[in-house]
Amino acid sequence: GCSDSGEADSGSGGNESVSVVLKTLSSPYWKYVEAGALAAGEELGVDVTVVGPSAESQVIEQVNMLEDQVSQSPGAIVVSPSQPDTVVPVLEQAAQTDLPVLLIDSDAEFEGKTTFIGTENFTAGQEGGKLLASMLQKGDKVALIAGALGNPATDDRIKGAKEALEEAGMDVVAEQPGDSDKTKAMSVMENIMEKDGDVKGVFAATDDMALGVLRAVEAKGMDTKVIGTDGTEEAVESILGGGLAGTIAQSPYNMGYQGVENALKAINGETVEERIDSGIDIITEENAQEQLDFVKSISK
Amino acid sequence: MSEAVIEKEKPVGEKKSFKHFLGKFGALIGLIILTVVLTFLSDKFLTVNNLMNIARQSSINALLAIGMLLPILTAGIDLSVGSILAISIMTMGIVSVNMGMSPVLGIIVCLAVGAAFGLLNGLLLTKLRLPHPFISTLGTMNIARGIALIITAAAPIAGFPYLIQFLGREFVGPIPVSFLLVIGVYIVFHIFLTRTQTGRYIYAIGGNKEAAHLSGINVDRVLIIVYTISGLMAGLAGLVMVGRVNSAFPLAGLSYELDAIAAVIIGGASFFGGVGTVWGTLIGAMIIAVLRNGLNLLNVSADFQMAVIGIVIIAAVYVDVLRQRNSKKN
Amino acid sequence: MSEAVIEKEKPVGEKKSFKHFLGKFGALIGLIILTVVLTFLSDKFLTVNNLMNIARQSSINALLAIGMLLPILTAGIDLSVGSILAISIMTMGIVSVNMGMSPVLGIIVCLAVGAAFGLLNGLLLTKLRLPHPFISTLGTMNIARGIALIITAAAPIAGFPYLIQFLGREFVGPIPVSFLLVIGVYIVFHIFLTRTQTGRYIYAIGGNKEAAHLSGINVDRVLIIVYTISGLMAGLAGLVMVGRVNSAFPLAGLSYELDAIAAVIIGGASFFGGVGTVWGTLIGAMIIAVLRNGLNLLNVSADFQMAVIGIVIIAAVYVDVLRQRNSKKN
Amino acid sequence: MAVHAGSLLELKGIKKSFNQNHVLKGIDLEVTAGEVHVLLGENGAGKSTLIKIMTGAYQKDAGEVYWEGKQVQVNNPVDAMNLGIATIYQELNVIPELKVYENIFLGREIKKGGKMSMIDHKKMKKEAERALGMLGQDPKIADQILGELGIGQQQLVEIAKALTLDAKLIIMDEPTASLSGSEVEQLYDCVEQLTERGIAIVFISHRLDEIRRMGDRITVLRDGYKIETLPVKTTETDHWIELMVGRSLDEKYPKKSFEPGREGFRVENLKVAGTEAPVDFSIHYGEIVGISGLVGAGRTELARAIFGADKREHGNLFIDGKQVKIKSPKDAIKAGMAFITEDRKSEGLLLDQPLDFNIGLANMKKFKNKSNLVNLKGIRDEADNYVKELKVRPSDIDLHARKLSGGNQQKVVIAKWLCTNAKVFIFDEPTRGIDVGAKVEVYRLMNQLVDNGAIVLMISSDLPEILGMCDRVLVMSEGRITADLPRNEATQERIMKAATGTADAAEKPLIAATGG
Ligand SMILES: Nc1ncnc2c1ncn2[C@@H]1O[C@H](COP(=O)(O)OP(=O)(O)OP(=O)(O)O)[C@@H](O)[C@H]1O
Ligand SMILES: Nc1ncnc2c1ncn2[C@@H]1O[C@H](COP(=O)(O)OP(=O)(O)OP(=O)(O)O)[C@@H](O)[C@H]1O
Ligand SMILES: [Mg+2]
Ligand SMILES: [Mg+2]
Repeated sequence: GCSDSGEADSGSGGNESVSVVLKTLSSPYWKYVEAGALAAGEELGVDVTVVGPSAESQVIEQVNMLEDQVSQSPGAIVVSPSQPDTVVPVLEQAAQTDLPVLLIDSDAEFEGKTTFIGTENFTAGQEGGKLLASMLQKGDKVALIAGALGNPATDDRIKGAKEALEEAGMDVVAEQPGDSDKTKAMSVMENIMEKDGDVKGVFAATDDMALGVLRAVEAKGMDTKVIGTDGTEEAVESILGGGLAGTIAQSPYNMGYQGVENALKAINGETVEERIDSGIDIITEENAQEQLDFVKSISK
Repeated sequence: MSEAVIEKEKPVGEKKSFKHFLGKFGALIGLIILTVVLTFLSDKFLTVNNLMNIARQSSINALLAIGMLLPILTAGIDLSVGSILAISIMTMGIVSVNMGMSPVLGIIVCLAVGAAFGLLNGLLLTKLRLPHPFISTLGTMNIARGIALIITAAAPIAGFPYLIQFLGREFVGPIPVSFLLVIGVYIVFHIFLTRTQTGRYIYAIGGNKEAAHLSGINVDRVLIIVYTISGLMAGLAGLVMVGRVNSAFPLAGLSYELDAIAAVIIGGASFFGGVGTVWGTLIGAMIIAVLRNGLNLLNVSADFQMAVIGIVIIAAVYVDVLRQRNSKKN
Repeated sequence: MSEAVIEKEKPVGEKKSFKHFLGKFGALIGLIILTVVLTFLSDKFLTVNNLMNIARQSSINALLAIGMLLPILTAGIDLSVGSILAISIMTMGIVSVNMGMSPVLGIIVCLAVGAAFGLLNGLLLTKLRLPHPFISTLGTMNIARGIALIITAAAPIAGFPYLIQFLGREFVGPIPVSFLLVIGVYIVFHIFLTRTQTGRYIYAIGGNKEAAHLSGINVDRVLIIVYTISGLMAGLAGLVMVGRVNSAFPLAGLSYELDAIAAVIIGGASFFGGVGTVWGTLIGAMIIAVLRNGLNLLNVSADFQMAVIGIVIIAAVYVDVLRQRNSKKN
Repeated sequence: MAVHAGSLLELKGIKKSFNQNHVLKGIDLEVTAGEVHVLLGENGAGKSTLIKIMTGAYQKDAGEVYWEGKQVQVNNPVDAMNLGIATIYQELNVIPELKVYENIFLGREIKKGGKMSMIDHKKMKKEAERALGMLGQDPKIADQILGELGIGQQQLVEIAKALTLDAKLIIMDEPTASLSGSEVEQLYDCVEQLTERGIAIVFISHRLDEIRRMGDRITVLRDGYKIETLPVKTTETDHWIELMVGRSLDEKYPKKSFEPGREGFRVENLKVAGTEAPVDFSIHYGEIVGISGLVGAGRTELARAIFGADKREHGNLFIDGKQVKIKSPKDAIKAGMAFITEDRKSEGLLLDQPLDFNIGLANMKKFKNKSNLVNLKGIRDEADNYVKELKVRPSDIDLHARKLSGGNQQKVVIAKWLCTNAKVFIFDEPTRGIDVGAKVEVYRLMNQLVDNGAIVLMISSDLPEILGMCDRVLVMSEGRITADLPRNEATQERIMKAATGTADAAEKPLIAATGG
């Protein structure tokens, strides 16, 4: 039944459809990806459907969504897997019907993929670590605030940051989970400061947690440098206001946009690069205003 | 007078037995309504392909739910099923991927670990005399997840041998093996719960623990069996999950207990114990799967999905309440 | 003979009253043990500063838990508190940040939305006659979270006026206002539950719903009040949270219900209703906060944290079980 | 029922205490095969505790147990069952969610083959039907969900359960408390058959006429001691009472007659949902009206409908000639009604709350002080008074209701309703399980209520009590009132005839159905 309708769709030409399956749609970061994908759809005249489960931890739910999208036979699939390996079986099935598959944000080891668009989370963490180290002296104490353990994206960021920080000779005194929750991150930071009152810098795996950490730091009247990841509006505003020291933005909007753009290319038989770097923006006080304007423009 | 009228409207035989059937599995009405509505809303819904999707997608929750039915029948609960699922599949991954041992051994380990943690739940509850399984299973929920993270350093494991993937991946004709497994398991549970002594004791304990004890039932033993089976089912659900996605990750099954409990309760079981059926649970699991699938097909956004799922859960149970009220009036 | 011996070993007066106190708040022993252990393990633990940290960190859960105590006392449950917290603070954000209206209005809206969703829980349970609040509150949990995401397009709201932040942020001397609020709320709840008619009815309904009904208690009315208060407390907890982190985000409070329920149960309340105290609940909330804090101080890695939390939950309750068993023997 | 020689069960020096409460202080008891051995004692004397030690439900603190001459340890109910002891406990011990036949075979299901094989539902149902038939019950109820039966029928199921056990000793702890005349007769027959086969019965009852008819020997317990074991035949009932309460009792039914006054309470055209005909009756000041009938006659249903606990199809209630609107128990209490429910455990008590809470529950308004808070001290004082007045033992209002003996629990329920200062009292089996001394207290209390201008309606399955205390007797059968007998016309025969529904009564439902 469904392969017929798929042919009918592609036969009609012009009005192509692309299904985008994200990790979730319940956070600003993924809303930016969605915004990019929808913008591309509008500009290029493609029918774009963006779906995602209610939380990143809903892994199998994401697989189900992917399955349900595949069975609707879109022109191409753009997916950002929460647990990369989990989507492979469904994608393999999809590839049998020559459905182009594009991965964004998080890569998966899947032979038949058209391309991967994004930056490694590990790299983002490394950049964050380097940025933090550049603001501190050798031997300064630093802390790492992780997401929920077992979330590959935040785990990789922490690994990257830790490597960069240790390379730069920083003293990592704490590595604690904040469960990607602002309030929990704040509590964790309070407790860390109790143990090590002279923590000079913190890297948090998400901006939300960074903002919670900042709040704890400010309450103690310390000038600990806090670096986040994601580049959300709230974080950028905080940077402008002298709060966060910086954040690492992985260009979510670009990922979404380029994902749909290249999906269309694949549908039309054009060649697509195997690996597209969507770029990392290191945001500090200097370029924060720029980023803020951009973020504001896309979240409307 | 009015009674006479009612009498006339009630032909015996077929109609009555259908009513009897509905009486037993009230949630079925909810499932039927849901199916009809979705069929109207999406032409993709009532296709063989999609129904098989639903069958496959429901299987993990269906297995957890049938395991969960047992604790709930005894007026208990098992919060740890999602975590037990995770530790089962991670140990299986270590054995048959990381250590490269035989897949059969992996499967055995997976089920055994599940059952072992279930046994732990049962022992904590009965030997430590903890006041309610909420405590013991909340504890195990954290312990099992913690261990799953520790032993794998939070890394996922992929590339399982075919035999392990078989259950979650293969088809017999158009029908997913995982769904056939579910049907088989449910039949076994039906026989277990209705026809064996231990099965009946599970109901008895839920109905009146004290009376069960005084009737010579070894309540502790039955409870230990109950939680062990629930753990075993979590291991089995994990096996299916691994087959489906060809990978194991330590956050697998996070918050799955809620869906499993919801399936059992939507299926007509009572938190106060002693009431609930295998087929009701299956219908409960199907309602949840159909709903999720339907909303995906309709491209309802995640936030709206949440709200709609909330409403449907309430509505599904309310339909059953209405039915019961009506049947009492007659 | 042996009786006489026992009598001699029991001096009356002080010791007895302490025993009585322990008898009432058994979890206190668990808290004391935990405190002693942590004091030995970390010299940072027993400092004024750190205790104030714990006081502040426990406040959100303490407020949710005291709200949760009421449904549990009636043999019910409220799964929706985390979601209600989220929708309350998001609407407050919309009113007093996005729309720039007065902070007082914002606070009123926050509490009113919380209470309104609680009321919805109560009405669903009693008017639709849903068999168990697990269903109604599971439904509301999804609905409220869904709406919170929809109305804000999943975006957080920051920059709240000082008045709104006051509760969660300020100090009186070294003591956080949020903790003073908790103490105040707990005293009010203590009076409410022990000294008012409705409060006593809550225990009666949990003890025996049928007997309560036949004793002239309007069970539905009391249940509606119970769930409304639980919702109101979720709103208040949200207010504290916003003050703490100066922002509201739609995923706030995710899975907080588990911690709240755990606090209530660790504090000695029974899922079967009718049993549980305000101060026990406070101790339960403190145990959880102390544990989390201690693990942070010791820089225990995340995976071990999970496992340890699981073990401590079980141990804390087991200590209470042992105590009860001993006191029965005497 | 001859006393056969050879002791079956022998207890020596049994002691048991709960916390500081020494309940049994060294009890000796000997039960021989084929005898009906009655345990007699006031509420809280320790009868149920003693039998729970025999059955392994409780552990004794000291003493020895001999079974057929050999010393044995009974550690749990299974041990007792293996010895051949079957027990009907005082408080119903059934699984409401399971079917009747499953309850009857609970713990020893019939299987199709070996140990691991399936349950043979068919065979169990058949056997259960047979056992129910022996008790004169409709065998069809074997397939019903137990919880749907009335409490009396549930009690019969428990008896059937004990009968189907191949036991040498059957312990019955107040099996007749919620049974009415004809069921008790059936029980007599059963017991006779059993004892003829050499089976021993340990029997507890507070109904002395029953003991007279059935018992062979009586052991009287008081204050934790065994007072005496004496034969039934050759001793006087008054002597038993004296041994039991430590003093003699003047009259068992202290009936006082009052000047009948005007009509105080009227039920008009009341139709309970599911029944066939409406019910009318009225009660005048100065009279106690009883409702008699067989188990399941619908007396409780009627009372619940009056009290607003169940929906009624239609019907009007009048107090002092003024119509009162009653839609819920709350309305009923407001209108001045009290309803002492029949099942104290499920409808009467908060088992895990102290006595003062239980007693103050139905009238908490009374204890509110100016600041609208509940005056806990006030409740305590009042509860304390009732506990003393009704001689609840132990008289500790901080005790949880669960810890009281059955009879004392019943007194607490009565206290709760006295505390409401109601005008119309409906007693449903008020003396179920309470001892002769306490019964007299309850009767005196009824007299006092009537004297103080209250209306008293008493539902009872205890015929002597109905005959002894009521000025007028309504008899119910199948939901309808089939007789209204003034005191001088109320005889056992006439009541039984109306209760069992004679030929013309059986036709009435049809007429009522078509005519309605
Ligand atoms: N589980 C328990 N915990 C504490 N005290 C108990 C418990 N069970 C019984 N008791 C006490 O033991 C005493 C004897 O109770 P028991 O039930 O044996 O009396 P009984 O003779 O059967 O009275 P009744 O005629 O009222 O049934 C009572 O004072 C009661 O309060
Ligand atoms: N919850 C119920 N569901 C179905 N049937 C019931 C229920 N309760 C009572 N009945 C039935 O209603 C009929 C009347 O019961 P009711 O309790 O009023 O009788 P009764 O005269 O008070 O007798 P007793 O209390 O001694 O059993 C009985 O046949 C009983 O089986
Ligand atoms: Mg007794
Ligand atoms: Mg009755």
